Amino acid sequence: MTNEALIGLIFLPLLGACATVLPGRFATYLGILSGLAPLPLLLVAVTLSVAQNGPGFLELGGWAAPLGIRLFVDPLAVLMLWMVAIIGGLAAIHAWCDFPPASPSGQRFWPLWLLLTSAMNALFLSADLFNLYVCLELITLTAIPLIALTGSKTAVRAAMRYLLLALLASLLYLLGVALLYNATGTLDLYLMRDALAAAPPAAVVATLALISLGLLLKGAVFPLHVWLPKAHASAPGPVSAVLSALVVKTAIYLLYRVWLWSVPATVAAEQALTLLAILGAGALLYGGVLALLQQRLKLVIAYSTVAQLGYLLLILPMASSGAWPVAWQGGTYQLLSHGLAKAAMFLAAANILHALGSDRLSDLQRLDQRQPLSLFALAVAGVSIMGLPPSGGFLAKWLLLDAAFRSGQWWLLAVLVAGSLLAAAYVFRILAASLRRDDPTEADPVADTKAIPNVQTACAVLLALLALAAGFAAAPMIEFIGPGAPGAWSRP
Amino acid sequence: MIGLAMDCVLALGIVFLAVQTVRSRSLFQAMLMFIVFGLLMSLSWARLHAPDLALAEAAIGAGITGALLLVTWRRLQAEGHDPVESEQSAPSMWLTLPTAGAASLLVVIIGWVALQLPAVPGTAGELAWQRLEEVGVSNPVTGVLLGFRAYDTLLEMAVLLAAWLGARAVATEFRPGALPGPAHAEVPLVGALLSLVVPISILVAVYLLQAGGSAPGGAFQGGAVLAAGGVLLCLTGRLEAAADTSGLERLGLILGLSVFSLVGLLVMAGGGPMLALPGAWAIYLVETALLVSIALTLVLLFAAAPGLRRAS
Amino acid sequence: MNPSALIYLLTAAIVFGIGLHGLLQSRQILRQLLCINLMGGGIFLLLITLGGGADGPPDPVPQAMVLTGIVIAVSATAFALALLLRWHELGDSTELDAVANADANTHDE
Amino acid sequence: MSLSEVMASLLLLSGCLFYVAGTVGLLRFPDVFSRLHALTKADNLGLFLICTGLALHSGSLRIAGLLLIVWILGLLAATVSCHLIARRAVRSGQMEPPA
Repeated sequence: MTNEALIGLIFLPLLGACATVLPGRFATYLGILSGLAPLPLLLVAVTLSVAQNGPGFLELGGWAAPLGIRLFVDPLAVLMLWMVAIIGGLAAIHAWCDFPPASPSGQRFWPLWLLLTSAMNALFLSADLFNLYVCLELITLTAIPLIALTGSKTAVRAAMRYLLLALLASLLYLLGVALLYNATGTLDLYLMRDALAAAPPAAVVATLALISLGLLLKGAVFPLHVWLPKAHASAPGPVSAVLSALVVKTAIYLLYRVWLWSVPATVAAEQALTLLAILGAGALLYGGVLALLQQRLKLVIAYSTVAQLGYLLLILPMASSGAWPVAWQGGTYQLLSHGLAKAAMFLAAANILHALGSDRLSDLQRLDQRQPLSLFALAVAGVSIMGLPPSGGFLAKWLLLDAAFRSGQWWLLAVLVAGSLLAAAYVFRILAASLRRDDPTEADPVADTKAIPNVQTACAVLLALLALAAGFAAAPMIEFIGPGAPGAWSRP
Repeated sequence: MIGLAMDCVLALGIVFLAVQTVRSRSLFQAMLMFIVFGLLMSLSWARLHAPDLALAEAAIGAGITGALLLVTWRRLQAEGHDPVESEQSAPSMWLTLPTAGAASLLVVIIGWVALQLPAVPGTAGELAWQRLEEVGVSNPVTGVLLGFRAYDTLLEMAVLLAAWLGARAVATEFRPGALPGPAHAEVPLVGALLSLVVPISILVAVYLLQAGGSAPGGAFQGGAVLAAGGVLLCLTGRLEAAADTSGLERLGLILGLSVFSLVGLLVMAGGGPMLALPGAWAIYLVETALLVSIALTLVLLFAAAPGLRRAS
Repeated sequence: MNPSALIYLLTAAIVFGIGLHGLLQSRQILRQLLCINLMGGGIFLLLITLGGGADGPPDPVPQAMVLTGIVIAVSATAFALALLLRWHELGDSTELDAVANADANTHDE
Repeated sequence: MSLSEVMASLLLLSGCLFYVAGTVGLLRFPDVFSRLHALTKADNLGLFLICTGLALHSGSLRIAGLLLIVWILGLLAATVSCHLIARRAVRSGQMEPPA
């Protein structure tokens, strides 16, 4: 049953995309509904199976690795798949209003959206390095047209730059994969550790550096983040949400898989992980400062993504320490809570932009009267981004602090605290701008506000509440996520 | 000895053309250099015992990519793109030296790593040779593409579909001048050539498709050759841009992806593993669907129009 | 490794480097696309050279990978060209430094 | 080395010679028309010689037939494209006034 569910997660959106290309309204509605609606149901089956039987492989075509391609499902993959289903699903409902399926804009939007969903599911499940390259390219070639859909100059410019850098990143990744295949004779992520342990370490590190460079570029990790803010800020709301919450995380996810699952624990690798964490620290501080300097709401949120991605790399140097299980839980919790909160913020920002006609911070005054629920969503999601209790973000940051404390990595502690302070500063800056009332001459600020469909508001609020609720459902989730990367990094 | 000399000449030619692509002042010249680069690459695939790739590179890498580049160039010019802009001023030394340095460093690293990492025995490729019979075809590349790594090929079709969807999504409203126009339509020689070449392209596509099981060829090479015939028809005004994608075209675009997926799912429904194509007939069925989709997608991408129709 | 495989290996690395150099220093999008395709060509050549380096029959797995890669490259190029046309219609030049400068002072929406 | 192999080698060499001549013409001649003249004439003959040489070398009738098709198609493509280029050149006024 699980196997069918796994296949369904990839192939239902794929076939749904095919159906939406076909003429006729019926095919379009059928494609969208059959491509997205069953995903949570399938995930329940997968989750139960993983909880009971542990991680598992599925050999496609019946060909065992290294000959064929395998799918691999473990708690981390399940977590990511749930994020695709929930965040992608709510963003899709939000998008339904702006891109009605039968309209010309909907005709352009939905096939790409479904293919993107399918590609992300495929990426989170794939265990094959070259197959992952194909998935990455599919994500690139579906996400970028979605950015450019608005057709504004800024959007097209951002899309063009994103495209060139994403193609460069894929090529660096592919180069690394080519060299790895030569060294190990396999493309399977989970089969190459022994072969890599036997190969000359310096060459292996150089190869991994190429792969990581490509992934860091795709994941917009400081200092390779330059393409992200404009691209994420100029995309349509639901697309921004999915880009920030999911698409950039695909690269981070692959970094985890490569470094924690496939690379043998050698000294050089440990130094490499520290280097990655330093980049993460840079992202946290630099992204935070830049978020503080932005004048537009969506750009603040986009720079906040640059910063928050930093947390995900900070856990890496603890991989060989005794604090690893805690650090891993913190990292995965950060993946989840940031995804939910960031998607909520982008959807709320899209609503505000739509209602007010502008998302400049200076135009946000009296937002509590004009868009109270969107502001509520922003604030609740902001609580999670800042890491205040009782949100999911608080739990993630608390676990990270705990892990840094236990492993004695004092510099990490300092960076974590500084990052949270910066996050608090930029979130409060948004809130302060929205609550200002410095224009008493304006008679009725609510009058020039356009109405937003209730569904769109509800999507943003729901995501924000989920980010908050993640803090309450901690115990079962942490138990499910487990220690991560089994056996990859045995303690010395 | 002669072979080695030929390899040297080819390698030098490839490097020279790559340098020219980067360095030549005129963008148009750079494009031409790149197209010739593709042709020489195709020769080097043949030298490296990869005839499937030689065919694919010549048809797709040099042929279709070249046509796409040239037609885009022409569209840019038609819209008043200033030719002066296409001249690239020599970049400053401060930009050139660091990038050249970084690039050469990377070259050294690649070369060094490739020589350092030992080729290990027991690779996926060796296994593929051993178990090729189980797929039902004798061309190992087709065996890998449609057998062992069929999932890659399937997602690759999704990438091709995404490229068309993306190109359609970013295109502005339908422009009647989207095609280069029937500039040569009235030349009698062209008509005569077309009536000969288009049927031959169909013939060659079908030949490549059926040969793919045992000899170099397959859906991708065949699809590209068929697309070349379509490109010719567009160039000569036999096909013109339509304002909308017809139902048949939509079906053709998704045919490869959906037939491939459905066959895979049917196998799974019958109790087998997902995507295990049951024998050579299934491979040919899937490849035929792939060929149609590839050819149609490439022609529509070239036309940069929602659809095509016969010229009135 | 036999001498001709060595020659192509070097060619592959050099072509990749040339493409990277061109990508980084060029300011025209169309030329950057060409450079990306050059880099791709270099990687494909590397894959095949490494796979065929031994004296046995050529390794079909890298060949299949390269074939997939070629199709992906043409897909990406086609989409990039469509995006380029769109960009041009919006009244921008095909130079990328226009992007870099505009980023600093753009306020349009 | 048998007679047919010697013949094949000679044919291939002379074919290459024609290609070299055509290329030199392309590079050295002054205008579009004389370049086309050099290119199409010399290359078509060169292609013919090389195809014949290869057919002799292979000694198989099937391959000879395929090479014949290659030559004919090459001939056709060269003819038409030469015609189109020349036509375009005439239209755009590149024709030198007769001296």
